[in-house]
This record gives sequence, structure tokens and C-alpha cells, in this order.
Amino acid sequence: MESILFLIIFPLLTGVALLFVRNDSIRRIIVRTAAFLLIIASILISVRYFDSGLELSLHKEWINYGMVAIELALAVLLIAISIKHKKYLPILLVIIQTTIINWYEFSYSHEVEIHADIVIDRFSLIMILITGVIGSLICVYALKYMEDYHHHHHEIKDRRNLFFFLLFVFLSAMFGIVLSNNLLWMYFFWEITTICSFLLIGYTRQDIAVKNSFKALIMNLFGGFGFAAAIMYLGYVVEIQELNKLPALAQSGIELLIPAVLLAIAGLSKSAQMPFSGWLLGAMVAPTPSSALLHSSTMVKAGVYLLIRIAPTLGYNVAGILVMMVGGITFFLASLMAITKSDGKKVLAYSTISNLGLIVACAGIGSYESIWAGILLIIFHAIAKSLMFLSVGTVEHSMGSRDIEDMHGLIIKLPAMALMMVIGIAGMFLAPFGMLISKWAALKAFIDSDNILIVLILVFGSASTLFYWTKWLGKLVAVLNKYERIPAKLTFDEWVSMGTHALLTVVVCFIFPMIGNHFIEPYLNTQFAQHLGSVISDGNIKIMSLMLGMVLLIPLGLIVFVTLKEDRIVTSYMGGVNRGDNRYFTDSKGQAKHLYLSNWYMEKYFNEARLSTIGNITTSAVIIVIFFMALGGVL
Amino acid sequence: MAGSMMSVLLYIFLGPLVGGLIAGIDRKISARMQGRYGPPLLQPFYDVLKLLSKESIAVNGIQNFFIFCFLIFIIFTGSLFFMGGDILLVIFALTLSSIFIVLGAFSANSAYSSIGAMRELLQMMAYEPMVLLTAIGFYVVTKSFNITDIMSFETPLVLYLPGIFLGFTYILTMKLRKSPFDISMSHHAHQEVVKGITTEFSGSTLAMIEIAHWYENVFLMGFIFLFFVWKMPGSWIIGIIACILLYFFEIVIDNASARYKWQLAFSSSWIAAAALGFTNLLILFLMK
Amino acid sequence: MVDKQTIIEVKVDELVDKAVLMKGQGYRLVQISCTYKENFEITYSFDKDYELVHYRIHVERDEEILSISQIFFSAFIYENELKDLFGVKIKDIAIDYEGGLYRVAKKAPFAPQNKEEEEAKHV
Amino acid sequence: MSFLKKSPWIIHYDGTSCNGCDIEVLACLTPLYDVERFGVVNTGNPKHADILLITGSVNEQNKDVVWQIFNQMPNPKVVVAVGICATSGGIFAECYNVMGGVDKIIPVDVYVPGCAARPESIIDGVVKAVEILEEKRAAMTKKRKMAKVRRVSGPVSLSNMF
Amino acid sequence: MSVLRFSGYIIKNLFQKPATSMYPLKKQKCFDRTRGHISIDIDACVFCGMCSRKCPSGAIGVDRQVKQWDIERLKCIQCSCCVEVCPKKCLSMKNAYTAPSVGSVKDVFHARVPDNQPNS
Amino acid sequence: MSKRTIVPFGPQHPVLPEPIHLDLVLEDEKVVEAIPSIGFVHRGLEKLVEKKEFTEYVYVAERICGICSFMHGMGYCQAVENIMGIKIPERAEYLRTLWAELSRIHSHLLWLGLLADAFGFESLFMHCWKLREQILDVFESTTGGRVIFSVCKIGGVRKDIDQDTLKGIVAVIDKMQKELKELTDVFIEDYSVKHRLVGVGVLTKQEAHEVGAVGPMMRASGINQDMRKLGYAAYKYLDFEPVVENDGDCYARTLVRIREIYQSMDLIRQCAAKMPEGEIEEKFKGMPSGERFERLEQPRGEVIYYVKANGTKFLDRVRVRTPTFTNVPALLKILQGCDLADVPMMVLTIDPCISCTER
Ligand code: NFV
Ligand code: SF4
Ligand code: SF4
Ligand code: SF4
Repeated sequence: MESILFLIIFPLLTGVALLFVRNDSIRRIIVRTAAFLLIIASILISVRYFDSGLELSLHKEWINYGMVAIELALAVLLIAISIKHKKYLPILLVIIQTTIINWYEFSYSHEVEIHADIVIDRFSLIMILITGVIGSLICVYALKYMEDYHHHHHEIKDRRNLFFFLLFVFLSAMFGIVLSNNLLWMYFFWEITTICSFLLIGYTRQDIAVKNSFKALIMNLFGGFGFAAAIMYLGYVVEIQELNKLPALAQSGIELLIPAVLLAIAGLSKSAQMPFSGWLLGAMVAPTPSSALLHSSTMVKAGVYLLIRIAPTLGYNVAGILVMMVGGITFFLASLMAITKSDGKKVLAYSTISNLGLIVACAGIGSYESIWAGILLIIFHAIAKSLMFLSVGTVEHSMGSRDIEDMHGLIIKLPAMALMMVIGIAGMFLAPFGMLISKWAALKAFIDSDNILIVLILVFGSASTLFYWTKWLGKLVAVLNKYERIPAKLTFDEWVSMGTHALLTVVVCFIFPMIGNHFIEPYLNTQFAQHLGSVISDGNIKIMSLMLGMVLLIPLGLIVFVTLKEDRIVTSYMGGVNRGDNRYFTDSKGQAKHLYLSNWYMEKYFNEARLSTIGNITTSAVIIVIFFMALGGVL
Repeated sequence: MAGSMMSVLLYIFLGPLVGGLIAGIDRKISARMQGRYGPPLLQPFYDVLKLLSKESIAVNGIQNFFIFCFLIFIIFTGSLFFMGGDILLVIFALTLSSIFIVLGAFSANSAYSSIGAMRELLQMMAYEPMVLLTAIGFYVVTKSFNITDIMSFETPLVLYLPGIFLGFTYILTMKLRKSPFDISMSHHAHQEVVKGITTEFSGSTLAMIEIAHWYENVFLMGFIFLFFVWKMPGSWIIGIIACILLYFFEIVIDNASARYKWQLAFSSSWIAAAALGFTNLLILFLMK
Repeated sequence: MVDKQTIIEVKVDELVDKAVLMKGQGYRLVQISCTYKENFEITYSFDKDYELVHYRIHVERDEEILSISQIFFSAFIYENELKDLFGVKIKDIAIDYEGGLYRVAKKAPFAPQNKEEEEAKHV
Repeated sequence: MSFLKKSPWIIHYDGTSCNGCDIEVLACLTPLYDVERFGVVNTGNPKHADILLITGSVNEQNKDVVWQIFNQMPNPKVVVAVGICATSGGIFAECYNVMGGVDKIIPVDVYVPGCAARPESIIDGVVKAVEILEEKRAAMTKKRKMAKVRRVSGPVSLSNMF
Repeated sequence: MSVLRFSGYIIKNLFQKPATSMYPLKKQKCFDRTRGHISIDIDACVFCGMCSRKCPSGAIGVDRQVKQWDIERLKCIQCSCCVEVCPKKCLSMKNAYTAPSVGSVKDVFHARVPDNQPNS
Repeated sequence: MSKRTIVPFGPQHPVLPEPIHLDLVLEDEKVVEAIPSIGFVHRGLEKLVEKKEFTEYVYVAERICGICSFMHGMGYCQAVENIMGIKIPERAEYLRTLWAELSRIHSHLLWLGLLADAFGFESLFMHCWKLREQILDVFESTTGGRVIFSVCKIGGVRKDIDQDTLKGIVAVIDKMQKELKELTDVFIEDYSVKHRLVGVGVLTKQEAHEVGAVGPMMRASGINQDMRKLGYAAYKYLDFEPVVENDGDCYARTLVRIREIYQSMDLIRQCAAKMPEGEIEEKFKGMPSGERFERLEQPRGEVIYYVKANGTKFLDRVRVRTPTFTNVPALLKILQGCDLADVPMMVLTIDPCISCTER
């Protein structure tokens, strides 16, 4: 039973080991082996606990004290770093939080009865699989990436041992979050992810990195503060300290508004929703594997994980409206802002924020259908987004730029990477692929829950999503006969990592009905006392699969087409002033001028600063109003 | 099942015929409105058959393939529609197919086809919300996304969805590529982006685009049809009459307006969607 | 009825001053034209209230003159024309086409192409 | 049955014309002459066109343009030189920058005389062009049938197609 | 400001007869003054060459030796200059147009060819 | 990397009947830089004076352009006549004015049509050109050509118009005016048209003066200047005021041209009413000697003929400074910051005539 702790302890140990390894090949062996073991372990555990689930209680005082000790140590560490960089807000937040939680821990927590510190249900299994598989693959990918990274950036000190240490600790903490049922445990791991992300973002120690890392720290600490407050409230007032008790309590009509709001704030900040979205954009300064980790499988997913967990609680009160509104607004505005970006990672960041907004909105609605959709979104997003990050990272290292404009004609320059990206992008928004299926389910859920405003936001938001993804896709497929192939040597690690991702993106689309039947629905049945079955009908699934089949035939068709074609190749249309090779035309002065085709960014129209101000103000207003409503309702 | 199979087959075989004929009538009527005699009624067919016999030229090896996919998926979309499938799925398939033509234009990597592709994308972004809202409107009234169910509702849907109908008509102009919304490619008047997305396509590929548009137009008329048919047998006549009238109205609009710039095209269709669609839905919810 | 037209001859280096003067008095540049007769005979015409004022300079073939396009922006197009069709050397043109405004088969077609033509003009 | 005859699409390029012929070509499209009766569409895009109508002669600067446009048209295609300028350079033949008729640069199939060419003449010219187009198409199909070997030589793979 | 201001007019046009002249089904209308092509009364010509010298585009050729007068139809710009300068007034401008051709057209006239037809 | 699109625009382009080329640098669709290029129509016909006699050169002059052909012939003749001191008969002056104003109507109608085509209003284009045909019929019946008239000669005109035809012309004008009203109202009132024109491509009065714009371009920016006021030909006998608008945008330029059509119709009526009897041509002898700048108001604005004669039958130099040529700097100015969709609008509102520009 305790074997489950392997998931937490093993990555931790690996991380510690890596901290002391400075030799590349040893590190490679350790990381590969650890990743392999983690993947196997996640799968085995899923199989093992698929039917039975697990409720494990470890009445071990020393664990709690250990946690307290670590927490205090980390608090001291944070304070020290903050003092060093002359940042005082984090100090304040750290102190308040640590005080609250310790005070609660020592004064009251003994009186709350804990049935299970660790609970595994089908939802946890999904999260374990995501973290285990995607997270490990990212770590493997990071091996080569970081090597190149330091090769390119001599100004940055090589602290790869620390980097890999953090990656694995992160995984460990993430497993901790999804396994914990005891809120105090969860809080512990939650804070660890905060600190890890803080350190990862600040990895390069450049000014901008430091600045952004503190931004992330402050926002996450703020959320952590909400978490701590919620724990305290729950412990004192409701006398529970377990996550899985919440839905039942909510259904029995116990007033849970305040903790719901507080937990929601924690979840929103971690999942980078407006007004907290700033940290995630800032996190882009970190090396790509850490972005991939933060944005796809861990960190932000921890936020939505919490929200989905408490979703049944949210559905009953204004906290639900809070979450729904914040999610909805974030979804819409972030996808509009993504339109204005040409930096590949920035687009991915906005898209992450936006997609998480959708998941958050699903959680906020809190109905059977919406949670169904939300969980599906988590899965598909994790895979496809991770794939995108990794591809962008590799492309950046191959061409020296991650700007989408520079990816013009990637299909010629780096066909393999272009293919990866095409799969990733298709996975993010295109018809028979995952995200779209989930969006479809979400749409249905929103309509059925009569939240017409959210429906409206969804339709407009997905239209904008379509815009920025397709224009990226367009850049990739632009074909110019004269482009040179860029010699890119993908290492085995990269291949394995990205290849698996790509494969998963496609495979999961085929098996999503099974995921629905065997993972999501059983979980929802326990949460809601009724059985509603699949959100998407069988007939439609069949048609979807047919479509998917058709789409998958495209590469094959392309090869046949290209082989059979008999086109006469001519120059492209330039009003007659071609210079022969489609790249140059004769300009007004009679000289050769380079044709350049840029995408649209409409910066005036979807002004980033303006939209984010609007978003931050409205979401803050929503949060504040509802927070005080909650307070008022209680007082 | 057999019935729906039948209508799919009918669509696949008659679709282009009807679509081409509509195009022919359109051209004739437009010509008369312009005080000209106009081309023969069957001109669109002559054009396509001619295109098929031309030499095929291309800028690169793969651009034409995307168009092939475009055609296939348009047919797929229409078939799904006439099969009586799920209307949301139909819309997703439609989006997918439209993306193929955009990608085709992008892949040609030529000045005007790329700009046309960006404009086409913008148009897609502009009309997509309204199309989805239409489906949602159907769902809210009939409790089903299934086209067969939608068609057998007990009253004509337009009575419940007048706002959505107007909104849909608004963006229909865009889908039919008619002025004032022919910003990505114009059939008639000349344009700053030459032939927009179709600039680099010629010969049989252009013919494919043309045929795909015919299919698409027929299928779009199907959408209009949905607003006007109900359970009553024989109501399909009303539906068809409505389609004819609406198409005529579109021709008038086409011939009586200048081309909008993208800013207006985009914002007006979003505003139309938000205002008309939203109000209509809101009223429906309140009535519930 | 027919108005008298006087053409004021000025020195090459006075031209810019004259242009500034004209600008100050609210004239607009109407045209710049050139004829080759032993040397370039360039006429600058300005207009105000239907009244034309012409300044003429004589420029040798290899002499370089200053553009007035900094004063009258629209001069750039005339000056580029002079450059391409006559081969007048003009520097500091606001938008200099560098000989690409008219891409003609033979350079400076309005200027004599060879010795004989040159002599013919001198008669 | 060939449909080229029924749907000749034109592209119009104005060489160094005086505009006279140029606007007469445009006038052909307008209500009084309405060449769309014959299925003519002014595509403005060489890749869609069957007939290249050129007004005006060619000069140093536009000779490449004319050639490019001609080259970007799919076969079968015909060139119609409209107006005296296009046929021979006309009154400008002696100008230093006029190379002469369009046939100096690309093969011309039909010459439409007139200064300016009357719309009726242009219509006649197009009708004549359509006949030639038809002949060319017939020749093309014959050639295509005869060519047993594929035009693309060498091994075909995805990479060398781009 | 009005929307679709033009719709009334075009709908009216829809039900009117189109303005199209239907050439070539119907014959083109010609005016007396229409400048179509040059024709010559070769018998009156004295082959002085005046027309040839004055023709701005050099379309006319005159050979006094063999008494030949010819015109390149694809060079003539219908300016009527030759008509004006001909001392014998044997040239005239007719209002019918030269038909399009597939190659250059040179109409040659010789004196004493009885029926005044081109015989190139 | 840059978010700027760099594309060529023209010379072969469906919205540009004539070849002009622009190097466009765009951000999205916003034009951030546009450099026009001409020279695709450059023939070098000014140099033909060395090969054609000055009397024959009229044929060349009127083939500078097929749209404003008549006034090119007339301007050239006028310049030579003034050098030689020839006073042409009054009837010839009236006839010239009549044809000049008819040309203006035809040119403006042509332009309105092209403008409509450029903003995607095909049916409006068709109707404008349909109307224009009536004017062309008048041309053909009076001069023998639809485009190139060949009626101007040094010393007068070649062809006379008899009284019946004159009445017929006025009748045509009257009939046209009614139909024209329907079309111009669309330009003036229709929402979609105004969307494309109002506030687009603004050239302020100050700018118009600085860049030396001429013609409707200048008058739409509030500068009151019209070369017809110089009183050449029969304008000195006629009663008219230059058409001026103040907004300086595409809409104002459209309004100016529309109002000028009506103005021209009025001038034609005045001509027909006041036309004196008499000769149409003044015989002259000798060769010109001297130089002269002659200014006329073409449909597109002030044109200048510079003629330098040396007493032989071959002139030293003819230079035609055409309105479009001077309007190119103005075009440059208004292109900055417009949208790609506006580019044809911008190019068209200077009413470009490239063959005039490049000669
Ligand atoms: N520019 C110009 Fe002209 C005019 N109006 C004239 O001189 O058109 Ni062709
Ligand atoms: S043939 Fe005559 S009308 Fe035609 S372009 Fe040449 S000069 Fe102009
Ligand atoms: S009409 Fe003119 S061009 Fe024709 S032959 Fe006579 S003079 Fe020559
Ligand atoms: S000018 Fe008259 S008479 Fe002399 S050659 Fe010519 S046609 Fe004959």
C-alpha cells in the first residue's frame, strides 16, 4: 500500500542524486532510467488501483512534523532570497502563511479526524498518468535541450544539476498534490511547487528572470495564502481536513461558501487565471523544458486539478459563479491576446492561460457534463501543449529563433519538426482532435447549464483560437522551393520524447471514449449521485473517428499526390515583377527586393495592454465582489 | 438510415448541379441588374469543364493537395448535414474544410494568396461565432443538435429564432463570398488582393474550388432551409421558397454595396452575432 | 489676351535661395523642365494665384546641383526624371530612385549620346 | 466536346499604350458590349486566364513583365495584341524606349488593328482567339496522348518536389 | 446616408431590356465620320509619295517605279493625315474597320489593276 | 523577426487598368511604406519632335493619352499658336471647349466607374460606363473616333458640328443628367460607399499645397484654383466657378468630380447656346520660334505644355507636365498609413493616368 509513496519519494531521491551529478553521461543515465521507471510505475499503479482505488491513512506524527520542518526551512530560504533581492512583499506573505498554517497545525489539526491522507480514484489516476508520462518525457527531453542551451548561452552559468534537481522535485510535489487527500499535505506539496517554480523561473539569474520569478512567487504565495486560510476555516468551522469530504458536505447543504471561495482563489492563482495570469507569461524566460513542465502537466494543472476536485462544491453557490466568470473572461481575453503575439512561446503561454480558463469555467459550472469536459480538456491540453513546447524549443535551437515568423516554410527547412508542430497545433484546436472534442462537450455543458453568457464567451473565444492557431499553421506549411533544409540532428532523447507525445496526441483522440467510460464517468458517478453516461453520443463518436481516419490519411494522400502530380512549376504571382525564384521582385528602384509575408497581428485591434487591463479589472472585481458577498453571507 | 443514405447520395450527385445552376442564375440576374445581357445560364458549368481541360500549373508540389482535401471535406460536411447528423459536428467539419483552403493558399507562399489567406481566416473568425450560435439556437429550441430532430420540430424555428436568423443571414453573405463581404476573394469586381486565396490555383484545382463552393452553397441553403421547415408535411416547399427569396436578396446585396474593409466586416459580424444572437438566446432562456 | 512669359535666369548656386524665397511667399512648385542646348537648361516654375514665375539655370554636363526636394517635396519626382532622362547630376533628393524611375533602354536619352550629337547641339 | 470555346477568360495587360485601347478593352466588359455573353471574364490573374490581351507596345521596363505574365498562364493560351501600338508600335515605333510590337517578346496569335481598337474589333479578335485556342488545345491533347513517358524525370520523392 | 441605396435602381434594371448591343449578332452602328480604314482610288493616284512621307506611323509605301501603292493595315493609326495631304484627293477614310488578323496585312495596289482590289 | 509584409503591387494588377507599381510594406493591412514606381509606359514621345514636323506632332500629342487625348492635342496646338501669334476663330474656340468639356464628362465617368470597381461595387461600375457610352457616341459622330479624335490642328479644328447635331448633344446631356443623378446619389449617400471613402486618405489644404497637388485633388482639399479661369479657348466667355470641397478625403475628391460632371454639362449647354457662326480654322504660314509654357485644365488638373521652337519645322523641345505626374507626391503622402484595401482607392483618387504621367 505504502508503495504508492514511491511516486513521491523516488523522484525526490532522483532529484537529490542529480543535484550532485555534474557529469553529463551519468546524468543522462540517471534521468533516462528514472523517467523510464516513473512511466512504468505510473502505468502499473494505474492498473493496480484501477478497480479498487485506494484510501490510505498514515497516522504518523513524524510525517507531519517533517513537513512542518521542511516548510519552515523553505520559508527561511525564501525570506533570505527575498532579502537578498530587496523584495519585501513575499516576506510578508511567507510569514503570514507560515504562521497561519503552523498555528493551525499545532493548535487544532489534531482534533480533526483524518480518514485518509492519500486517496486514489480514477481522476487521480489520470493525473498520475499525465504527470508520470508527460513529466518524465519532458525531463528526458531536457537532457539534450539544456546541453544545447548552455552551449548557446554562455552568459548563463551552467547549473544543470540544480535544474534537474528542481524538475524532479517538481514531479515529486506534483504527485504529492494529486495523491493527497489530507489538505495539509496537499498544502505542503502545493507550496513546494510554488518554490520550485520560483527557482526554475529564476534559473538564469538574469534581471528579467529574477523579476519574473518574484512575480510568480508573489502571485502563488497569494494563492497559497488563500489555501491556508481555507484549511483553517474548514478545520475550525466545518471540522474537516479532507478533500473528498467536500462534495458530500456540499450536497447535504452545509454552508461551504467561504472555503470554496478561498480554495478557488488558490486554484485560480496557480492556474494563472486573470488577474494572476501575469506570472505565467513571465515564466517564459525560463528554459523551455521548465515552461513545458509548468504549462502542460504540472503547476497550472495543479490549480485546475484542485478546482475540478472542488467543482461539485462550486456548482451550488456564488463561488461557482466566481470561478466560471474568471475562467470565461480569461479564456476569451487570453485567446484574443494570443493573436497579437509572434513569439512562439508567448502564443503558447496565452493559449495555456486561455485553455485553462476554459477548464476553470467548466469547474465553475460544476455540473456532471462540464466536469466531464474539463477533465478531458486537462488530458488533451497536457499532451498537445507539451508537444508544442518541446517542438518550439527544438526549433529554437535549430534555427536560433522561436519567432513564428521565422518558422515560415518550416515544412521545408525542418520537416520533422514541422510535422510535430502540425500535429500539436491540430491537437490544440482542429476538428477531430482532442481539444475540439472537449470544447464541444464544454459547449454542450454550458448550454445545458443555462449559462448563456459563458456560451457566448465560448463561441467568440474559440473563433479567436482558430485564428491564431491557423495562422501559425499557415506559416509552417508555406512552401518555397528555394529554402534550404536546416541540418538538425535530433537526438534519441528528443525523438523519443516528442515522438511519444505526437503519438499520444493522436492515439488519445481515438481512445477518448474509453477514457470517458472508464476513467471520467466512474469518477463523476461517485461525485454526483447519479449516472449520466457519456456526453458525446456514440454515433457522433463514430463520425469523429471517421473524420480522424480521414485526416490521418492525409499524409499518405500527400505522398501519392506528389508522386502522381504532373504540374508545371511556375513562379508565383507578383504582378509581373518576379525575379525568377519567388523570393525576390523588382522594386520601384529597379533593384531586387525580398518578398516577405508576415502574418497579421492586429496589435491595434487586440491591444495586449488594454485587454489585460480590462481582464484584470473585471476579474478582480468579480473576485472582490464575490469574496465580500461570501463574507457578508457568513457574518 | 436508408432515407438518410439516399439524401447523402442525392447531395453528392445533385449538389454540384444545383449549386452550379444557382451560380448561373446568380450571374444572369446580376448581369441584368447591371444592365447587361449576361452569360448563358450554364456558364458556370462551361467554366468548370474548361478548367478541367487546362494544363495544370502550380507554384509548388503540395498546394493543390490542400484544395483536394478542401473539396473532400466540404463534401463530407454536406453529407453529414444531409444525413441529418449532429449540427455541431457539421460546423466543425466545415471549419476543418475551410482551414484546408486557407492552408492551401498559405502553402503557395505567394503575396496575394497569403494575404487572401489571412483575410479568409479573419472572415472565419468573424462568422464562426454566429454559425455556432445558430446551432445553439436550434438546440435551445428543439433540445437537440440532431438535424433530423431539428427538422421535425412542431413549429417553424424562425418564429423562435428571428434574431438568430437575421444574424445568420448577415454572415451568410460572407460565406457566399458576396459583396460587401468578399474580402478574401471576389468572384466579380476586381480587388486589391487580385484573386485572394485562389490567386495561385488554376486549371483543375481551381475547378475543384469552384465545385466545392457549389457544394458549400447548397449546404448553406440547407441551413436556411432548417429555419423554415417543421413537422408539417409539405413545409419543405416553404423552406425552398424561403431559400430562393433569401438568395435573391443576397444577389441584391451583392450588387448594391461596396466591399467592406476587414475592420468593419469583422466587427460588424461580431456585433451582429453578439447583439442578435445573444438577445435571441436570452429571450429564449427567459421564456423557458 | 496671351500673357507674357518671362524667364528669370539665375545662377546655379542661387537656386536654392530662390526656392526658399518662393516657398516663403506661398508659391507652389509647378514644374521643372530641362532642355539640352550646349548645356542643361533647367527651368523651375512656381505658381501663386494663376501667376507663373520661372527660374532658369544652366548646368554643365558634369556639374552636380543640389536638390530642392527638401524645400518643395514634390520636386523629387521631377529631379529623378531629369536624372534618368537627361543625366543631370542631382544630389540629396528626398526620395532618390537612383536611376530607377524610368528604366530606359539607353541611358539619358535626351542628352546627346555621342560626340557627333553633342556637336550638332552646339550649333 | 470542348468548353474552352465557351469560357475564354482573359487577362489584360497594358503595355505602353496611350490608354485608348486599354479603356476600350475595359469597355468591352461593360453593358453595351458585354463580352461576358461569350463567357469572357476579366480575371486579372495570369494563372486563371486563357487569353492575354495586350494593349500598347513593349518597352525596356515592361518587357519582363509581359514575359512573366505570359509564362505564368496555363496552356493552352493565346495572345491578342490590341491596337496598333501592340501590333507594330504604331506612331511610337520610333521612340527611343519602344521596342515595337508585342511580338518582339512573346508570340502573338491575333492582331487587332485600330487606333484605338474599337470594342467591336476587340470582340472579333477574341472570337478569333478562341478558335486558335481550340486548335491549340486539340494539339495539346494529342501531344499528351502521345507522350507515354511522364514529364517528371528522375526518381520522385517528397523532398525533391518542393 | 442610406443602406443599399442602389437596390431600387438595379431591380428596376433587372426588368428592363439590357443595354447590350448584341454585336456580332447585330451589326455595329457606324457614323459617317467614323474613321475606319483608308481606301484609295488607285487610278487617280500619281504616286507622288506625299502620303507616305507625311504618314506619322509610316504605314504607306509608294513606289513610283512600279506604280505601286501599299498600306500596312497593322501600322495605320487612322489619323486621316494622308487623306488631307494627298494632292489628288484619291485617298478616303471609310467607316468600316479592318478585321483582326493572325499576321501582318499589307494591302498592295497597282495602277492599272482594273477592279481596284487588293491583290497581294 | 519583423511583422511586416513586403509585397509588390502591380504593374499588372486587376484594379489598376494601367501599369503602376508600388512597393508595399504592410503591417497587417496597414501600409507603413509605399514607394510608387512608374516607367512601365514610358515611350519617350517628347523626343519625337525631333523626327516629326511640328504640324504632324499633333497626332503624337493626342496619343499621349487616350482619356484626355483631346486636350493634349488642343494644349499643344494652343502653345504653338501662341508662340506663332495665331488667333484662332471664335467658333473653333467654342468647338474646342465643347469637346474638352465632353472629354471631362467622359473622363470623370470613367473614373467613377473605376473607383466603384476598386471598392468592389461592380454594378455601379457597369452603370457608370454604360452612361459613358453615350458621350462616346457623341464623339464618334462628331469626330469619327471614340477615343482619339484627330480634330485639333494648329490654327483651329478639322471638323465642324452643325446646328442639329449640337441640339442633339444637348438633348443627350439632358437625358443623361437624370440617369446620372441616380448613380451619383449612390456615391454620395450609400453607407457602404461612404464607409470606403469618408475620412480615407486625407490630404489637408496645407499638405495639398506643399506637395503641389493639382486639379480635383487640390480642389477637394479646399484650394480654389482651376486653370480654365485663365480664360483660354472659350472659357473666357463662359460662366462657371471652380468646384471646391474642404475635407480633403477620398469622399471629397469624389464629390468634386461628381460636381464637375454637372458643371461640364452646364458649360456644354452654354457653349451650345453661345456658339457663334463662322470659320473653324485659321490658315497660317511660317515656322514657330520662341518658347512658351501653356497651362490648361485637364480632367485631372493642370497640365503644362512647354514648347521651345527654333524657327525650323522641327521643334527643339516639347515637354508635357501632366497632372498625374505632379500628383504622385500627393499619392505618396496619402498612402502612408492607409489600409491595403484602401490602396486602390488612394491610387484611384488621384485619378491616375499613367500614360500621361510617363509619356
Ligand atoms: N494625367 C493626365 Fe491626362 C488628364 N486629365 C493629362 O494631361 O489623362 Ni490621361
Ligand atoms: S493604338 Fe492608338 S489608341 Fe491604342 S494605345 Fe496605341 S496610340 Fe493609343
Ligand atoms: S490614316 Fe494616318 S496612319 Fe493611316 S495611312 Fe493615313 S496617314 Fe498613315
Ligand atoms: S499622296 Fe495621294 S497621289 Fe500622292 S501617292 Fe499618296 S495617294 Fe497617291
